[in-house]
Amino acid sequence: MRSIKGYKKDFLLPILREMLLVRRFEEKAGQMYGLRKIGGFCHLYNGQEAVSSGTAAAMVKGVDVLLTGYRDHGHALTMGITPNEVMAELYGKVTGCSKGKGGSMHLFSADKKMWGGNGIVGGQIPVATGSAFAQKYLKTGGATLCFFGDGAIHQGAFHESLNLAALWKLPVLYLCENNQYGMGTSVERASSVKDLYIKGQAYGIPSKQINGMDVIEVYEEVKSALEAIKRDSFPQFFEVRTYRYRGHSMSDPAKYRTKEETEAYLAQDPINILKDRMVQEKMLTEEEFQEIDKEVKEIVAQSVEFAENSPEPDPSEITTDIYA
Amino acid sequence: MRSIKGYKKDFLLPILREMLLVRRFEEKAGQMYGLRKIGGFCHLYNGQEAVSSGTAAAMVKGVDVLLTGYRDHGHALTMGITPNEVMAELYGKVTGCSKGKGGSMHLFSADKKMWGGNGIVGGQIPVATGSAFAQKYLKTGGATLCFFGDGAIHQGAFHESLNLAALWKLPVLYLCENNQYGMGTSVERASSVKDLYIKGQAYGIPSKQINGMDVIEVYEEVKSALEAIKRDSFPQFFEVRTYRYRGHSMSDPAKYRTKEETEAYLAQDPINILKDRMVQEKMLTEEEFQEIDKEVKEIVAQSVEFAENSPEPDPSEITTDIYA
Amino acid sequence: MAIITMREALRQALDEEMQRDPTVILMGEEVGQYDGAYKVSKGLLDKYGDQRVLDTPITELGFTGLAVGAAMGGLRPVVEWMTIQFGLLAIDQLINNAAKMRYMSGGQFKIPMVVRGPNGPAEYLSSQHSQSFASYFVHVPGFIVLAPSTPYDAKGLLKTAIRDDNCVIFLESEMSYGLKGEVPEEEYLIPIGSADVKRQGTDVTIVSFSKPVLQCLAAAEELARQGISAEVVDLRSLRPLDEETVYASVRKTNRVVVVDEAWPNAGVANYVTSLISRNCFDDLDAPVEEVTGMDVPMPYNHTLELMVQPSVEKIVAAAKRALYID
Amino acid sequence: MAIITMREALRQALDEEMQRDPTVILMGEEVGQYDGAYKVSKGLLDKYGDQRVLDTPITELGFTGLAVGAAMGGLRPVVEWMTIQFGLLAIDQLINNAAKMRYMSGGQFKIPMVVRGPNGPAEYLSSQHSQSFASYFVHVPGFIVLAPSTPYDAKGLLKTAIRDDNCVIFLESEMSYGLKGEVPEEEYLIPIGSADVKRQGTDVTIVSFSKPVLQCLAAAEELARQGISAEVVDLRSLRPLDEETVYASVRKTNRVVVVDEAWPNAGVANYVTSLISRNCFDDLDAPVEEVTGMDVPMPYNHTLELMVQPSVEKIVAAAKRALYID
Ligand SMILES: Cc1ncc(C[n+]2csc(CCOP(=O)(O)OP(=O)(O)O)c2C)c(N)n1
Ligand SMILES: Cc1ncc(C[n+]2csc(CCOP(=O)(O)OP(=O)(O)O)c2C)c(N)n1
Ligand SMILES: [Mg+2]
Ligand SMILES: [Mg+2]
Repeated sequence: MRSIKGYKKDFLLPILREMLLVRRFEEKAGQMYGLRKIGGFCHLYNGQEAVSSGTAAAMVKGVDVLLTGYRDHGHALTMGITPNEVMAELYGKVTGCSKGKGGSMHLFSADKKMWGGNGIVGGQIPVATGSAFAQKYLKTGGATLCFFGDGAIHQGAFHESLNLAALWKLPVLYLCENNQYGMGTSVERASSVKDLYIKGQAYGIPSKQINGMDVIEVYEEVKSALEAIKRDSFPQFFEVRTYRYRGHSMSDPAKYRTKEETEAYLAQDPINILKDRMVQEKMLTEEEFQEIDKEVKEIVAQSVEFAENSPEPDPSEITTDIYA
Repeated sequence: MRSIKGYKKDFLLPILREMLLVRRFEEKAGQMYGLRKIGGFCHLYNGQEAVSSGTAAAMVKGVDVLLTGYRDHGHALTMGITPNEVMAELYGKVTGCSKGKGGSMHLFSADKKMWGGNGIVGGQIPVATGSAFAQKYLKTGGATLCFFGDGAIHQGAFHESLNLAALWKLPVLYLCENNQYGMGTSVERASSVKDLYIKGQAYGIPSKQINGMDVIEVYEEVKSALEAIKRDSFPQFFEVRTYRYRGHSMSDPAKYRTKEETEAYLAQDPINILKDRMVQEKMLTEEEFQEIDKEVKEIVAQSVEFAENSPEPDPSEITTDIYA
Repeated sequence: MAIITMREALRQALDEEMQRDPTVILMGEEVGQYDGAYKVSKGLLDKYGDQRVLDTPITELGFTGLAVGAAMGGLRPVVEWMTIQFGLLAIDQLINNAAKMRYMSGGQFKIPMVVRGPNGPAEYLSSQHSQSFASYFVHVPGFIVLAPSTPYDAKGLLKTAIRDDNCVIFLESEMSYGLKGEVPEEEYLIPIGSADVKRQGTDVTIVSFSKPVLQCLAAAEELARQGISAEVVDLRSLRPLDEETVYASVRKTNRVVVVDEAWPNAGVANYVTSLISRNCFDDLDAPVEEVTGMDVPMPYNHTLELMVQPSVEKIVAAAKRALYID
Repeated sequence: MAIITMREALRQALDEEMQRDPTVILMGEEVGQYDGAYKVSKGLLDKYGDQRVLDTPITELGFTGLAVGAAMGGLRPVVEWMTIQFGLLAIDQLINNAAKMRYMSGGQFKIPMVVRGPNGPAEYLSSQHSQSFASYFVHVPGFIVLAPSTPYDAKGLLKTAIRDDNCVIFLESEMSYGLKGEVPEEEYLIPIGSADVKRQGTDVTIVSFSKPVLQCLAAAEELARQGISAEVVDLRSLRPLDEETVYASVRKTNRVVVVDEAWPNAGVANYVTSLISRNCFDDLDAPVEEVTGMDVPMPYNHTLELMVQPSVEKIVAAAKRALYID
């Protein structure tokens, strides 16, 4: 665990609050799914909050671009899409961030440089590589962050993209969120090697494994990687070790793993870790935390209300947004 | 260069002769192409003969399976398809090894376990992996040899296959014939790493680089690899360094490389190397070699005659061989 | 006869064929420990072990190509694509290897394999997960393409497909896995290339395949209530297609509606319309009507996504247009 | 007007648009140092440098997806697939990302890119290299699909395609790169979605696109010699398709032949036949005739491969069948 000593409360508290917001948002989304207010595939992010919040804190907002897979609620929120817009999108309402056309797997904001949300495992990896290409070509000064799962790393798209990114020296950070499972398949059953970060070496790309349960480690590593990536215009690759508390999607009871395993991860919950250390360092009291939690729960409750009260898209929306 | 000391003339002479046959065959094919007897894409193997002959000598005939790309004349001949059948196939005659339906890029013999000839760069890699799967499942005792070029290694098919082969412990030897160019693109312009063999490490697959101009090295390395692969039922990966003397296909003047580079490789010609050493070791005289060359040229000339005199496929062939 | 679900019918077909022939294997994402994303392969890993029921990494191109090689090598792989749309990543291996290896080799190889999985729209999944690609496979010589609508057809056809020596594309439907129907206890096979008249009628022919057949039958009910007798032809096999059964119906009714949940342009509906228009020119008393998915990506919003798809109402209206009613 | 080849017309279009707009880039296998496998991009690397003309590794999925991202990021990539058939490896990136990103994001992105390369049969290449996949792109909403037959059309359409804000699939033909035709010196653009009547006639309409249009024109010549006046409609744009121009011709001639070098089932020919049969039902005096590639993989033997494809003779015969002659 990285020390938080060098950091001010001003910096840490918003991160803690944001992780809590993501957690409460996902809990609520799961609840609304149970009530059949939301349908289809819904992949919750519980447990992985340190990854999106640590990353977001290290990015230059409005400049750096982010792409991920279908497990995108956390990233959408930390990239600055409001809980109202995300919840409305899950409801399929026209006030959603994708006008109700994309849904859970396709949360977009061009302004905030959140490029989705992709439902094809590994499909975002070449696209992210192209984003970095455009950033370099247009000299935007930005870099692209490309997230994908431990299951996605075996797709040809990963291999083809990393070779291109290294060959053309593109400013892109690939991050494999290794939450140990791709649906019901553990990493050992899908991968011929245990440590996924070594795959970057086959392309001459600097690669490392980081602890995705520690938001400070994620923040520090992503920050310094982004600096190097922009300075040298060369890609890097991170394997980020994390865990999802819930099943793969709402229909998955996650019978393929043991209670002990899940509990071991719950014991290193990213929110608790940061909270405990802030309390220890006297930056936070239990009461303050409860206050924040209340606040955050209120925001989430309001997002449900917003979604419920928002209109459905007009039927004319069916035929718009196909061609520019 | 490996020593030939431990080998008998009986063993070496057929290899020398075979390499010469492939060379003369390709020269003749090129000539007939120039005379418009053969059309389409025609990818000659000149310069790479040690790879196919060294490999073929190490294989168990009728048991081990071989697949390669479209540059397949050399492999077809060393796998035992007769020059007549190969030449007739290039002519599109019904006496060809694929009945005139496959042509230069698709030379097949189910009996000889030559599974082609594939025109999609990298397309044979998953198929070869499946061949190895069947060999293991059916306990044939065989292994599969999968050849592809330095250009093909970047395709997703390579990456996905190696992970599967290692994960499922399949008896397959992947061989990248690194002839330095994929069409007009040199390895450095297509690959972010110089040494291609390191790519095997990303899958935990034993990998090495070998000299493809030395038929003895190819033979010894493939032989011991095949033994290990069959014994342990686990894949291996070779980067075989070689060179093609001719352009990519008949229409390519190969302007992208220097005369000096080509000459440096010609100076280590695989046929000359073996011949010179056999002469040195008093296993061969210049006259004997000339005699063999004459013989081989005669065989090749006959294959042209055979092809010329063979009938075209009947129009009814258009609709056969689609469904079993 | 037992009443079972489509899911169970498919499972029985797999089970019986794996039992019968030890060279039949099943591979795909989550087919083993997880029992299949849609539970079609439930219990098969336990019964046949992990050499015959193989959970694959998420590498559609790789494992589909692997199956082609395994088929050439003497096995009968059944490949499950979690959905047919993910198979777009693997389509090169099927088109360029599975469908052509026999031809290019002058008949030296056969490729006895089945690729199966759900095709077409499900619910609330937006644009990447709700697409129907039947036409991509129907287009290519070398494939056999089957698309059953009932548990009975599904079981009989899947068993035939597994025994067939060619590459069979077997299109299922996510929304139909729970569909129930009668399936006999005793073994039966349904031949490839035979359409089935699911309902007899005299006034108008409704041709379809896969899930929309159910809507066609419901539409026929509604039409009957309005005094119109509709015949429903379930193609079941799209390649080869049973032209004779279709034409016989058209010759009887002289009016046709073709229903396909895919996009309208260059899809299977156009194929069927083209066949009928060219081969039953003198029999048609009205233009063929097509009811297809709209020419748009699938929206996530559920109201919109239903509007995009064929419906009983749309089929009824099309039938009436074909009859020049209203 | 200058007489130039198709290859040169395409090169000029690329050159002019790269000159005009610095965000236009060209990428693909061998497009740079090698001047393109078919020399379409000759000299462009020298002129625009290796940041704008990029030789890619042989990774169709990777660089096509990369182009999608670059287009989202503000560039206008032109991707060359060495042939459209190699693009099967990349089709997921086009279908699931390029064609849908705008819709799934509620209109937040545009994807201004062009994917171009030769489609359809060449010579002596056997089954994997001689296929026509136009229907795969025509099927999918989100794409624009263009397929010119002359240097004039090729240049004007490619320039329009590069300026368009959508993903345009631009189908060329290996056998036509050397084809010569008139092309004006001054700049011109051809709008998307407009068919061109390449020859006026009154007795029968022949509809086609891409390379076979030349065979249709030769067939029209032959028919003229036999006293039959054929009108040749070159679709040029397959998505959107200029239905009005087609229907106007059909209303005039009442007889139609559709020509497409692709396989017959679920191809573009079926699409056109279906449109005409449904929308010109009362105008047709005979069934629509289709002349397509045979329903077989392409054989290598040259005599056979020619027999498999549309020919002037086959088109003439079809036109006469449509006229009930013989
Ligand atoms: C190409 C493709 N194949 C299969 C699927 C079905 N699928 C959706 S998510 C998933 C598992 C992915 O696991 P991982 O990459 O580890 O991401 P995680 O869900 O753990 O975040 C699968 C197989 C898909 N969406 N796309
Ligand atoms: C998927 C695909 N993309 C592109 C091509 C066109 N092509 C044929 S051979 C070739 C170069 C391959 O080079 P390499 O793998 O090094 O093999 P070599 O020709 O050197 O033996 C290319 C680009 C193809 N046949 N298939
Ligand atoms: Mg995972
Ligand atoms: Mg090479």
